[in-house]
Amino acid sequence: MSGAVLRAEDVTMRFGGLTALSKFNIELRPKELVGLIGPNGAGKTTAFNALSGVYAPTEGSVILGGVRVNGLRPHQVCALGIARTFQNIRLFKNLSALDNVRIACHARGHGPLWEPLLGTSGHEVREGRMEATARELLEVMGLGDLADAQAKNLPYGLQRRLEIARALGAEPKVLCLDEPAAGMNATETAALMSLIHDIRDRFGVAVLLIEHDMKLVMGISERLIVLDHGVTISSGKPEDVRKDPKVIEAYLGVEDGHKALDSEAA
Amino acid sequence: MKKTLSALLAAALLSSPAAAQDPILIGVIGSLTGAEATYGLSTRHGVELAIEELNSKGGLKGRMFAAKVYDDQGKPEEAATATTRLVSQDKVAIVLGEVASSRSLAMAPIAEANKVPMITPSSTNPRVTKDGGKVRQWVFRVCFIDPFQGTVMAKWARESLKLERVAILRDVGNDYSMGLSDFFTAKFKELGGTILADESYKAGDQDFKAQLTSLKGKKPQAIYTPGYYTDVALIARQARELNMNMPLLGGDGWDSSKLYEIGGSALDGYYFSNHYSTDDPSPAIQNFIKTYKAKYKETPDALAALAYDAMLITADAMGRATAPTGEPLRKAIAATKGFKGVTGVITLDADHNAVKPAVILKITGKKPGYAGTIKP
Amino acid sequence: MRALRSLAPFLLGAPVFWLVQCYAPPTLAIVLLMAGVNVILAVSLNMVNGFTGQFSLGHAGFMAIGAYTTAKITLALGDPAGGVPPWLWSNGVFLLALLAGMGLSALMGLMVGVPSLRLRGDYLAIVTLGFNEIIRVLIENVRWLGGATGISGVPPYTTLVWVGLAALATVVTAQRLLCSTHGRAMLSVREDEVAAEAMGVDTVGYKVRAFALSAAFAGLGGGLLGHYILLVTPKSFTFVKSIEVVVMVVLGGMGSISGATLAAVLLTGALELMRGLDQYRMVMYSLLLVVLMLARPTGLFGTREIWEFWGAKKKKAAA
Amino acid sequence: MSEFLQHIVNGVSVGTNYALIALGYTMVYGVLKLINFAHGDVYMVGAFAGYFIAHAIGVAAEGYEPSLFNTALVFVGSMGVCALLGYLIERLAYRPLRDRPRLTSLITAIGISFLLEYGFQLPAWAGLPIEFPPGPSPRFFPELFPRTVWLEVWDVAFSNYDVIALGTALALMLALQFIVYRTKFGVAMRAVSFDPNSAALMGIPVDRVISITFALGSALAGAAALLMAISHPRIDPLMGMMPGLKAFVAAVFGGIGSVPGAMVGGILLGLSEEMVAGYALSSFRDAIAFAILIGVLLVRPEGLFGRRTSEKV
Repeated sequence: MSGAVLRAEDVTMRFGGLTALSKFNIELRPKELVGLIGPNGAGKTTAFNALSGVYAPTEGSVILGGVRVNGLRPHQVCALGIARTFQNIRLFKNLSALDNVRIACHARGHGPLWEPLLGTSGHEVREGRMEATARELLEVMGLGDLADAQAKNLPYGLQRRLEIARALGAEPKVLCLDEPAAGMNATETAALMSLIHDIRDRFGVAVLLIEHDMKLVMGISERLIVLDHGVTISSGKPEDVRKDPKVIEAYLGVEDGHKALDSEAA
Repeated sequence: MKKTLSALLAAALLSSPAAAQDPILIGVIGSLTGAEATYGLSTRHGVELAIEELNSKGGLKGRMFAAKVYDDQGKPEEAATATTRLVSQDKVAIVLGEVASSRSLAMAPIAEANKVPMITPSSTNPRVTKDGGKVRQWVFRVCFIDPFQGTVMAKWARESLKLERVAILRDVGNDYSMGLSDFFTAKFKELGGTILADESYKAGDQDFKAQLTSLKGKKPQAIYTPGYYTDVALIARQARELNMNMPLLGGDGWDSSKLYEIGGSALDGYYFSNHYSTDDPSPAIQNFIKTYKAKYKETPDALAALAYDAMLITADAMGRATAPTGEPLRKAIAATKGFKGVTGVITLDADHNAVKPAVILKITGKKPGYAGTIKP
Repeated sequence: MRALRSLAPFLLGAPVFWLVQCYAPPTLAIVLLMAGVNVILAVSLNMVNGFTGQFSLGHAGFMAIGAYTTAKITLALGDPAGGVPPWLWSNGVFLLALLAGMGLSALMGLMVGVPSLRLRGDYLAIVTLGFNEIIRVLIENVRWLGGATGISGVPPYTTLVWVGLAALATVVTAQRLLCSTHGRAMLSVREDEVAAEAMGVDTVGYKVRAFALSAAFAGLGGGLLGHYILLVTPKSFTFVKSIEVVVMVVLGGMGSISGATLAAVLLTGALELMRGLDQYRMVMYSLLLVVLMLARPTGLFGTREIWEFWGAKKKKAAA
Repeated sequence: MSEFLQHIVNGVSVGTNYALIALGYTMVYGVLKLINFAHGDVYMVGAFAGYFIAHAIGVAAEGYEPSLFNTALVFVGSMGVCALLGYLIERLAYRPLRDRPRLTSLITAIGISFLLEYGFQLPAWAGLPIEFPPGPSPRFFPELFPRTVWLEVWDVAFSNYDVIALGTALALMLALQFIVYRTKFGVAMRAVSFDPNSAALMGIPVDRVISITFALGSALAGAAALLMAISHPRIDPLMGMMPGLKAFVAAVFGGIGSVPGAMVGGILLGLSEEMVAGYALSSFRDAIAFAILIGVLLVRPEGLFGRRTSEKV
C-alpha cells in the first residue's frame, strides 16, 4: 500500500438523491499510467472532480502523498500534487499560451505580493525561472512557436495540448487527463498518446487518463478501471478487463459487445 | 494624447483679458442639475433678475453687470473646481453661491486664497464664514445662520404658541436641517420645553409615514420639520392622512409656491420662519414678487429672494467702493449697514453674517400670512 | 542601482509635475488635479473589475474611508512640533495620513471582500453598492465625523505634485502587478475561476487581495480629494460617484491600465470643456457615454494597452 | 397595537410600490440577465406621462368630476408611453450590444438613465404644446380620484389608495405569472431566458420576445409610477433613482427572475424599512435595506425564491 502517490478509498458522491459515484477505489503508484473508462454518464468526470477537489466527496477519503485531501479547496489539492485538464477545454482564452502555462507555475513559483510592486531582484529571478519553465513545457508540447498566441486563437488540437502543458506547469505528481483526444483525428490521437507516454517518462508523473477511445486506452494504459453508473465494475490489466463480460455488457450491450471490442482490438 | 488634451484644455480655458468697458462679471455657482437642481435654479433666477434690473437702471456708473453661471451638479468638488475657474480664468469680481453649506464650504477657501469676495445667499452653517474661531475675510452671507433661525422658532413655539412638548423630524442628509434642529432643540429645552422624539428622513423619500406614525404615538403638540418644501409638502399630506392634527413648524426652506401646490390644504395651521412675508406692503418686496412672477411664471421662493438680495448688496457695495473688485470691494461689503433688501434690513456683523429680524408666517388657505416678528 | 530603477518613474515624474504645478494656469492645474484623482480611482477600480473580473460598485465607499481617516489625522497633527520646518511637517504628516487612510481602506476592502466572495456578477455589484451606501449613512449619523456637513477646515496639503506622484504610483503599481505572476493569477480568476483553482491559484485569496489593494488606492484618491476641496463630506461619496468610476473603467476597456487612465483624463477634460453648456452639459455627457459604448463596445482599448496598438501598427508598416 | 397595525399598513403600502417596480426588473433580468439601470427612470417618465395626459384631459382643472374612464385613460396612456420608451431603449441601446459582455450594456443603461434624468431637468423648449422638458422643480400630480377612508380600525385608516395599489399589484403579479407559465409567449420567454441561441434555433423570434418583454416590464413601471403618484403626489425627474435601486434590491432579495419573489421581496423590504424607521433609528432607513440584502445573500445567494445554479465542470 505504501508508495502510492494517490489513493482513493470508498469515495462516494451523491447529488441530492442521485449517487453519481459509489465506493470508488483507486491506487496510483508513481509513474503509473492508468486508464479510467466507462460509457457516457458512468461517473468518470465525477471521479476526477472528487479527486481534484472540485467536489468534496460525500463519503470516503482521497489521500494524496500521504495527506488526506477531501474537503480541501482545489488549489490546495493542486499544491499537493494533482493537476488536471478538462473535458470541455477551459483555457484562459484571452491570455497568451505562455501566460496560460505561467499561471500554473504561479503556485510553486511566486514570492510575496509586494516584491513585484517594488521591483525587487528576487521577483525578477522568480519571473525568469517561471518563464523558462513555461517555455520549456510549450516546447515539449510542440507549441514553442506559439507562445505569444492568444489561447482562443489556437486550433482545437493545440488547445488540448496547451491544456496539458498548463497542467504540467503546476509540477504535479499525478496528471489527470479528461478525454485529451476528444475531437482529434486518428493521426493526431496517435501522436498525442505517444506524447503522453513520453511526458510520463520525462516528468516522472503518474497519469490518470479518462478516454472514450477504447483502443487507445488499451494501447497505452498499464491498468484500467471501468465505471458504470458510478460503480466500479472491473479493474486490472487491459487484456483481462477486455474479456470481462461485465465490461462488455455495460459498455456495448450484450449482443454487440464482443464484436465491437474485437474489432477495436483488431 | 495627454499633451494634446492639455493643450486643448489650456486653449479653451484661457479667455480674453478684460477691457475697461467690459461688463463687471459676477460669478454664480449653483446646482443646476442633480437632486438639488430646483434650489440652484432659483438662486440663478434671483441673481439674473437683479442684474437685469440693475442694468436697466444703468448698471454701475454706466458699466453693465453680467453673470457667469456654472453648474456644480450638487457636488462639493465640482463647486471647488468651478470657483477656481471663475476666479482664475474668468476673473470675476465676486462669487455668489451656493445654497448648500457643504458646497459653500468647499468654495470659501478658494475665494480666500484668491482674494476674491464671495457672498453666499443661502448657506446657513456658521462655519461658512467663520471656521475654527477665525472669520474668513472674504466670505459673507445674507441669510440667517442656523443658530438664529433654530432659536427663533424655539422662542415662537415656547413663548407665543405656549407649547411644552414638541417632536423633531429632520432631514438627516441635509446640514441645514440638521443645524436648525440642533439649535431648536437646545433653545427649546433651555426655555423649559420637552423634546419628545427626534426622527429623521432623507430628502427625496416618498414615504414618511413610518416616522410620522411613531411620532404620533408620542402625542407631541407640534413637530419641528426644518427641511425643504419638496419633502415638507408630502410630510404634511401624510401627517393629515394619519389624522395628525398638530401643527408642523419649519424654517425658510419651506418658502416656495410649490409647497402649497403639492401640500394643499394639509398645510393649514402650520408655522415657519422666513425673511419676509409676501403680504408685506413694502414696494421693494411687492415689486420683486411682481417682476419675478412676470419673468419666470412662478412665485419666488426664499432662495431666489436671498440671491436677489446678494446681488443687490454686491452692487450697493461696488457703488460705495473705490474700485468694484478686490480689497476695496471686500471692505465695502463688510461695511454694509442697514441695507433695505427684499429679505429684510440687512447689516453684516463682525462675523460677516446678516443680522436681520425673522418673520413668522402662518399658513392658512394655501397662503402664508404674517404672524409675528422676532428680532435677533 | 535596483532601487533607483524601481523609483525611476517617480524621480522622473516629480520634476515634471513640479514644473506643471509652477507654470500651468490655475484652471488647467485644477482640471489636471481632478483628472489625476480620477486616474487613481479608475486605475485602482480596474484592479478589481478589470483584473479579477469581479464587479464592484462601491468604490466611493472606500474613498470615504480614506478621506475621513486622512482628514482626521492631518487635523489632529496640524501644528509643527519639535522645531520641524512647517513644509516638512505638513508634507510628512500628509504622507503619514494618506498611508493610514490607505491602510484603513484596505482593511475595509478586506471586510467587504470576504463576505462578497460567495457572490458573483450582478449580485456582487449590488452588494458592493450596498456597502457604499451603508458606509455613507453611517458617516452621516456620526457627529464626530461632522454628520451631513462633514469635516471642514481640512488643511490644503494636496498639490499637483502630490496628485501626480500618487497617480503615477497607482499606475506603476497596477502595471507592475499586471506584469507579475500575481497579476496573471488575478487575470486567471477573470478568465475561468474553475480552471484557475485547478491550476493552483488561490482564487479567493486573489479576489480579496485585489479588493484590498483597490480599496487602498481608492482611499488614497479620497484623501487627496479631501485635502484639495478642504472639506470631507458624505455628499462626495455617493453611489453616483462609484458609477462614474465604473464608467471610466469600462469606457477605457476592462483590464487596460492605459485605457482607464486615458478614459479618466478624457472624461474629466470633456466635462470641464462642456462646463459652459450649463444644464445641457450632463445631457451631452450621457449621450457621449451611450455613443462611445455603441461605437466601441469593448472600450477604447479592450483589454489591451495603448502601446500594443503602436506595436501592431509598426508591425503592419514593416510587413 | 394601533401603532403597530399602522406600521404594517404603511409598510405594505411602500412595499407594494417596490414590488411593482421590481416586477419589471425581474422580467427584464430573467430574459436578458441585464440590470436595466434605466428602469427607475422609465418609472419617472411614466409619472410625467401621466401628469401631462391628466392635464391634457382636464383632470387638473377646477371642478373636475372624477371618472373611471379618465383614470383608465391616464393609466393606459402612461403605460403605453413607458412601453414605447422601453422598446426604444432596448432597440437602440441594448440590442446592438447583446453579444458583447454584459458590462457594456450596463454602461449604456447608465448612460440612458443619466440621459433621462438630466434631460428631464432641462428648461422647457419653446414651441411645444406641453411644458417639456419639465425642469428640476417638483410638480404636483393632479388628483385622479379623491382619497377616501374605507375602513377604520383602532384609529388606523385603510384608504382606497392603499387597497387599490395592493390589489393592482397582486392582479398584475398574477397576470404576469399567468403569462410566463401558461401562455405560448411565456414559454418563448422562458426558452430565451434559458438559452437564447438554442431558442433561436428552435424558431423562437428572440428579438421580438425580448422587445415585448421590455415593453411589458416598462409598462409595469408606468403603472407603478402612477399608483405612487396618486398617493404621493410629488413628481420630479430624479424620483426614480432611489425607488429603482430599492426595487432592484427587492428583486434580488426575492430571487431575481422570479415573479412571486419580486412581490414578496418588495413587500418584505417595505415592511422591514418601515419597522426600522418606526421602531429603531429612522436615520438608518436606507442602510437597512442594504444590510438586509447583504444578510440574505450571504445565507441564500440565490435570494428567497431563486433557484440555485451550480456550474458544470
